[in-house]
Amino acid sequence: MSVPASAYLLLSAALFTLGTVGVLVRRTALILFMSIELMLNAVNLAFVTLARMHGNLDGQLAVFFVLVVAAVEVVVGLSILVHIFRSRDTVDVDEVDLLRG
Amino acid sequence: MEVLLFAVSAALSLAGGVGVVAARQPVHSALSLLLVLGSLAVLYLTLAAEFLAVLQVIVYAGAIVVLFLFVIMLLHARTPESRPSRVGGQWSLAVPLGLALWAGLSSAALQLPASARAVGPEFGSTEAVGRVLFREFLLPFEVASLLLVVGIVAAVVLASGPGTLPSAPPARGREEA
Amino acid sequence: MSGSWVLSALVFTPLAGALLLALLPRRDGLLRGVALAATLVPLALAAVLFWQAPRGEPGFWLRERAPWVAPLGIGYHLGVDGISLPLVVLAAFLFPVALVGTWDAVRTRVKEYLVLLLLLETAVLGTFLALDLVLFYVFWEAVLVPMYFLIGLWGSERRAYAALKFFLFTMAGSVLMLLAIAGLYLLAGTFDFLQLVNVSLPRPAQAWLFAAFAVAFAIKVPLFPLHTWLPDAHTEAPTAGSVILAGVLLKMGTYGLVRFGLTLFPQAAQDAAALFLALGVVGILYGAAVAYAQADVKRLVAYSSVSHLGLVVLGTFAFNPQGLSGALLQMVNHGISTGGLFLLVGVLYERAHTRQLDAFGGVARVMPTFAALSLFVVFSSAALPGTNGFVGEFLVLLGAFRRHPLWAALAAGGVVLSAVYLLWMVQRVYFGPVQPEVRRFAPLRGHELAALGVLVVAILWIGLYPRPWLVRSEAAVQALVQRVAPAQAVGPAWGARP
Amino acid sequence: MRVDLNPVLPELAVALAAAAVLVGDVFVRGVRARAAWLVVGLVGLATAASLVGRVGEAAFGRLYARDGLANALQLVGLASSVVGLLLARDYLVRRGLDRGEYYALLLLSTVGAMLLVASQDLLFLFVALETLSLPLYVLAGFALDSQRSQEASLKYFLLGSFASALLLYGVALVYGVTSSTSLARLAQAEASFPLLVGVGLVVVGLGFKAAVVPFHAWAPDVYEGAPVPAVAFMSVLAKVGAVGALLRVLPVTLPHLLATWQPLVAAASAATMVVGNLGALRQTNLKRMLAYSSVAHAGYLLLGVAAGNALGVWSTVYYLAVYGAMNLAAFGVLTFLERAGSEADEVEDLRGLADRSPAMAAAFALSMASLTGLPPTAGFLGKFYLFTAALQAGLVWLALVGVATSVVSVAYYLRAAYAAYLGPARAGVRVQPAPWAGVGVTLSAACTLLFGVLPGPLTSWVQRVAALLR
Amino acid sequence: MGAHAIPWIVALPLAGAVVNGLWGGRLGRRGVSRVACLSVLGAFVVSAAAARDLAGGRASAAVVHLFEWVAVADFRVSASLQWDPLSALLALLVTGVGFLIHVYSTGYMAGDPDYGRYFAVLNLFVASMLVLVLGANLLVLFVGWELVGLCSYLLIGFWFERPAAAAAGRKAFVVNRVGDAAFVLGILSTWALLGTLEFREIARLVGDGGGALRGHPALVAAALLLFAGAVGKSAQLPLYVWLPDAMEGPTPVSALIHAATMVTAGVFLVGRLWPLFEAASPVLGAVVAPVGAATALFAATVATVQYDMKRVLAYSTISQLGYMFLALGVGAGSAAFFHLTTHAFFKALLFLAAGSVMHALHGQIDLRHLGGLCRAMPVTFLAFAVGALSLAGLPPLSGFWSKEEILHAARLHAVGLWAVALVTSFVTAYYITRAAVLAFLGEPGSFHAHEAPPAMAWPTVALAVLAAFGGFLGAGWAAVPLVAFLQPVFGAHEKLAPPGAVDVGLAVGVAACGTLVGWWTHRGRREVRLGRLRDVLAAQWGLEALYDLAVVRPARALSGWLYHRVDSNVVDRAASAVAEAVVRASGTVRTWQTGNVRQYAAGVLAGAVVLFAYWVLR
Repeated sequence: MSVPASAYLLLSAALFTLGTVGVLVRRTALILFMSIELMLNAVNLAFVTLARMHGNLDGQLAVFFVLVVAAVEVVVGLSILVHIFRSRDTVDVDEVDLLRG
Repeated sequence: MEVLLFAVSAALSLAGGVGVVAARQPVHSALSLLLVLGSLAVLYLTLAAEFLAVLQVIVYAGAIVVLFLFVIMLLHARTPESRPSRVGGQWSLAVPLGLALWAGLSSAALQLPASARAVGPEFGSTEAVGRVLFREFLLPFEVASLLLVVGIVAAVVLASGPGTLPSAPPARGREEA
Repeated sequence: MSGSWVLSALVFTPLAGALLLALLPRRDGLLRGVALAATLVPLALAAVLFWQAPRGEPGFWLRERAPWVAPLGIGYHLGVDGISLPLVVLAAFLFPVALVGTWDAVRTRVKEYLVLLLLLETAVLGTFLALDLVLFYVFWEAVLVPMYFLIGLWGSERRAYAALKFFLFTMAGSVLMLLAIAGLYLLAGTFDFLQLVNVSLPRPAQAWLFAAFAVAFAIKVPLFPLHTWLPDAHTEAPTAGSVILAGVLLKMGTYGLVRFGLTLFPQAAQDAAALFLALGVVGILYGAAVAYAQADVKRLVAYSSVSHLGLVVLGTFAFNPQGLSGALLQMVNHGISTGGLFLLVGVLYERAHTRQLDAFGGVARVMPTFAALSLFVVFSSAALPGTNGFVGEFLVLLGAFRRHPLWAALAAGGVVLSAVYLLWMVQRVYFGPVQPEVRRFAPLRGHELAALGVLVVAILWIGLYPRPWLVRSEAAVQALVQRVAPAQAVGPAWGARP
Repeated sequence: MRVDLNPVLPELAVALAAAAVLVGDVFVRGVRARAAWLVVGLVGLATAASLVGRVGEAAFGRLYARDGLANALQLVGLASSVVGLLLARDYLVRRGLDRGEYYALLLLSTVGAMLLVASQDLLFLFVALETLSLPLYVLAGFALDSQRSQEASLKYFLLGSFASALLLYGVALVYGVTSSTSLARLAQAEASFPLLVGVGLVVVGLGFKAAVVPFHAWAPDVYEGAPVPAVAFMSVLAKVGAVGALLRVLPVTLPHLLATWQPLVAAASAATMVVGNLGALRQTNLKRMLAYSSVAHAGYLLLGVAAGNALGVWSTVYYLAVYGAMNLAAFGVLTFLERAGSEADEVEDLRGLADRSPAMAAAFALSMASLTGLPPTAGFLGKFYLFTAALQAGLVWLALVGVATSVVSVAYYLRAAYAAYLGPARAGVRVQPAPWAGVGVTLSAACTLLFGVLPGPLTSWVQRVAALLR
Repeated sequence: MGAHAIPWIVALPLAGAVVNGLWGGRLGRRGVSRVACLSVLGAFVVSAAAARDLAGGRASAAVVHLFEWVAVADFRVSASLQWDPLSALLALLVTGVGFLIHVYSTGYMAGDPDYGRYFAVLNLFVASMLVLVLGANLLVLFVGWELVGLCSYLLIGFWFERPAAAAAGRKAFVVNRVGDAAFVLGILSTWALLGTLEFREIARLVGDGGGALRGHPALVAAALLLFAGAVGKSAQLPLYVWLPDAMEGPTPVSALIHAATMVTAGVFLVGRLWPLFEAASPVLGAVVAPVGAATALFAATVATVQYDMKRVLAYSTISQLGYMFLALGVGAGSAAFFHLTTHAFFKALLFLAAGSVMHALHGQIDLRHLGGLCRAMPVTFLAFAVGALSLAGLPPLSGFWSKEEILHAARLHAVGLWAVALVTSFVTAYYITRAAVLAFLGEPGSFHAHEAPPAMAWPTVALAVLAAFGGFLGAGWAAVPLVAFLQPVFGAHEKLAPPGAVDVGLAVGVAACGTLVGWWTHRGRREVRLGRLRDVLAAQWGLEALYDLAVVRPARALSGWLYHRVDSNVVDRAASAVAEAVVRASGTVRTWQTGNVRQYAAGVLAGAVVLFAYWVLR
């Protein structure tokens, strides 16, 4: 491993942060989703790196489960989104604020 | 070689990440996400995670991003953010928070015990991962299947749409699983 | 004394009555009858207790004990001694009186009303008898909900505000007490009063715990400046609610101060005595002064409570047998006289549907019997000798005087003031030319006469022959004084006696 | 490869019930027939409950431990699911939402919660958490024709996923430090910045589910928008799962790092109590008020977590049980009210309830009293235990915040209870017959009273949980 | 008659009160008056029998213990009655005069609808007064003390529909309460010092000048406080204000309560605690005597300008009570009680006569509208004349003897006060003559008067006889029984040398001058021009206004201020402010809940960042 693990981890941190910033600044629900996927992928990178670092496979298993969860999340999320789009004709999350106060 | 590979992949993934967040069109975001996923798959390879690299390409790039694109098409891929937002100041929130988060995560990462162990060629192979999976992580594996069921049911429920009678047969959404 | 079920029966008969009422059909007369029966049982039992109470016994002469929340040692522990006995009798007495006195004053949702009243009685009796701190707190707080609804549902115009204010004030104090109970448990390892009595706590701990308890009690009493819930609650409550609120509920505060404040934290109580004496005196004068400014009869009576309860606190913190006995007797007296005053206002309100002093005048001409009974109650409240008020007030003053003549001197000022506002009320309401509306007042009805008559009998009994009350608590009072202030248990204050 | 399935038999029973519902739903038509799903669900839950008692304490590999804490919390979760099912049926039928999927999702979510409280591994914890959450997202949006329900679902989902990602990064960091995701390894870890950040992020994720400030913002919106029975269920089950997991991660696993996390948890607890109660104070929408109330109760529950002592742990469990009973009773009463085919969920809609349905009004008043923490209801004793625990841990200020906010809560809880006893009813508001929900409300109200009047047995039972802590 | 009979003295009128109170309506007028009069007469008979035994030495002073009343720890007081010369004298007076006035009332009140109530309270008053004078300890005395106050309140306000009457009753009670508060404190001081409230014990402890306790500050304080109580009840300066207003009550009530008996309770109290006051050395001389003298003069001057005949008598009463206190202050206890007795006769007589006038003239009592009544009401006129001259102190009427006694004692002990008393004597003679002249002499006014009915006339005549000859009961030098009878109470040492001719001459001369001046200046129903002085006197030297300005108004203002400003705007406001702050905070919290998902996410992230920050900064 000639590239230090910390480099991978910094990359992971950066991607994760990008994802969170995306969640905070974008209004299109789809892009919000994708930002969350980005965050999950950043976590995956960290897991893989750490698995390599520690020399055990727990980390890689974690990635496996994250993948599954991510897949299901996308299914559920997109279903919700499509459903909402059908009744409101928008995917702008800022316009989804009937409930507040 | 490895450094170069890392550098290129890292750069691409960062670029993709920025793309996801910054693209005006959801389609571009999706494509940028694809770029990130691909680059990460490469990085997984450099980290001795062959199985995951493959999985990454198949599941993520192959299924999830496609799903995203599919939905984007379905929703006519409009660009809603051209209208002014009802909520201002998100950027001024996001930047300091993001910086703080990044600083925190990075410094945490840098303080991890950095002892790279030598690993055998087996490490990260499908067999090795499978062995651990079925030996130690069997229960979560089973639970993951429940999760998939949840996903299916969710799609079924939500796809039936407003006004649909409950007795109407679920017609769509099966394919997503 | 045999029969360990007596206390439980005393406490829970009203509850059983409430449950029975809930099942009965909505026939008001039937419901009222059953409710009255359910309040007469505790009265009978209380009378038996009073009858059988041993003289000269300082401790709890009748107790009941069963595990309740065993893991924490929280017990179902009831007991009666010379200090709680008068209050139990008072509570058991006032509930039927209030019920009879306002027999059909409430005509809507009679069932709910009676159920709440009975629940209230169980909670109140439990409060006076509980010997486990958690149990005590349970009863203490259980008083709030029925009272809240009694005010909130059957009260007058600003009932929702008043009910909530009552609740919030009381609760604000009692949660502190709850924490103190927990703290006490952590320090002493028990919730049991009888065990706690034997635990001596370090001074700072005592101070904090006492402060928490005292705030809870002071709000309930209520002690100046924590009293502002009281005028609103009393004024807005339905008559029976006011009677119970003033007659019994306020005593929970003073009882708590005596039972827990003084007994468990003697040192802290000593340290804080000056403050409480001062607040008591301020309350006496302030309550009286403000009462005089009232245009609403009920509010006037409410402020008079502030004044009278100040006297009770004064006697309590005099830390001598006379002061404490006087305070205890004064609790009973105030229950009878102020309960009676609220009943009077209720009788008037039934007829006039207003409580403004201006609206009355000449009632004594139209309702002579009522006026005569009223005067008894009024002068009992003004502590005229021959009535119960005097005996209590005099003992309190005596106790205060022994503590320091200044306290008594200031408190005696309250004696003057109570006559000022009470007679002002009498003058405006009963005397003067007969107002046109007053002329149409119906004469006193049988149940009103009965309730007031019973109160007058009680007023005269205690006023002329208070001995049965005093002897039953004397030993307990002396033991308590011994505990709080051993130096002051005996001997005159000025020491010049030849 | 021999796998001993015994420890997970209860979960299996529930999952099988869910599967049975799903499969059966394909074949069964007709509203009346679908009552069968209720029965199947109840049977599954009951079986699971009896199995929990039967299995005793056992482990499934390194990931999963069926210990006292798990058993207690699972039973609480199962009980609330039972009531959750009972409350749903009549409502769903009335609203035309009666589908097998509801029951299946509810049961699957229950499985998730059961696993969550028993998981001994952060990775497994994550999976279980998702199993708990994902069905809830769908349940929140189950009233398909309601825009509010949709919005609730979307918000819940987006924020939930976001919080999951944060939690996951925390897991990664912990893994980075201990080279394992196992809690057993974590229990031996020394304090270090990455570890603390990792644990912190895990706590953020769990805190989100439990609606702890500042991760609570979803709760009012979601509760208001989601269908009442779903809210009733999720408000309890999510809390049981998340707080249970918090107990397991913090006081049970990391007692040696108490000094590092206690101040933060205490602060969060205080903030949660304050924000929750203040937020509820002036709500006119009953569901929203109860949502803030559930936020506030997350704060009270966290009080026990923050205390970190044995008393704190078991009183948290106790309070979870109590919270389940009283909250289900409160929401349960709401399932009866209807206006023009949809929910009547304003505080004022309660008016006249006492005249139309004295029993429901009494149950509602009882649950409000209990939520306030008034004796002799269960809520009182629960809070008392928690405050005592906080005092024992030296967190006097926190206990003071707790009692102060309890006083504030009086104002809104009583206002609601008061409304139920004021007549006359609002025009258009009707009290619908709902026998199943009636059973559910009665059960929860009875528990609310029972745990307050005779708290001994439940107390001794949850006290055994404390055996985990040295 | 033994001590066992003593309780009956109280019980009979009390029973009368109860019977009339409960069944007054059913008994009818005749029944009511029978019960009322006979019960008092019975008490008189019992008292007389017991007093005869006491005076004849057949029985000794005794204390009748009834039951233990208030007893806590070392404070033990029983309900007990004391029978000794002092209480016997007062009991006779109360029941005797009381009986006469009861009889008178049956005539005076004959037309009143509340006949039963009147006699119930009047009987209650007699009973209470008897408790006061018979009480064997301070606490029992205080019971009577307050109960007579109550009866006074009820009877002043008897015609309660008249606002003035209702207000006067309240005023009387409240002003008395001021004194009573001091009285209570005095009781407390006494107990704190001596450990007992029993009169006999007190006498034993501080008797013979007090011994070691003589002049003890606490003793002085106790005496002063008790005296303050007496000042209230006996309407002395500065607490006299209630008595003139008390004339709103029916006239027989004024005669009995506000002239003959109740108002003398203060004098009785000092007499009862004579050893204590003697031991509290400077109090008698330095406080009691000056207060008495000042009040005597003050009230007499005010009486000179009153037009309401009853008010003239009221101020006169205040003034005469001042004499009694002066006597007590100079150590002449038996003189004080002698004057108390004669005053009871002649002042009751005056009131009854005035009542007869009112009765005849349907309530008219204003001297400006009276005149020439002597022809229409000769009996009443004669009675009034006897009373007036007795009050003026002309021999051989009773007032002369007792007043002379007091003047003599004053001259011996305090010459300055003696001078004041002498001046007062002149003014007294002047104002009562003025009243008599204006009412009875001169041209009749435009009214039709008639003589009083027998029920009123006979008691008046009886009192006239007593007022005329009562003086022979006991001037100190006359060797008649009163001083000897009271000797156990006041001791032998006060036995005075008989007054010299100069004393007598001066006293008689001054009184005669006063009478003549009074007659001369008012003959023909004229009024003296006094100019500004009249206003000053009518305004009671400005005292009433001063009280109004310094006490009543400030008190009322303070009360209003406390309620409206302090209670509502500070105390309650403070609580509301907390509530409002909470509500405002609640609003703030709600604004955080914008409904926007991205902001919620920012919140979550912020939480996480705070977490980091905490661990970095820790």
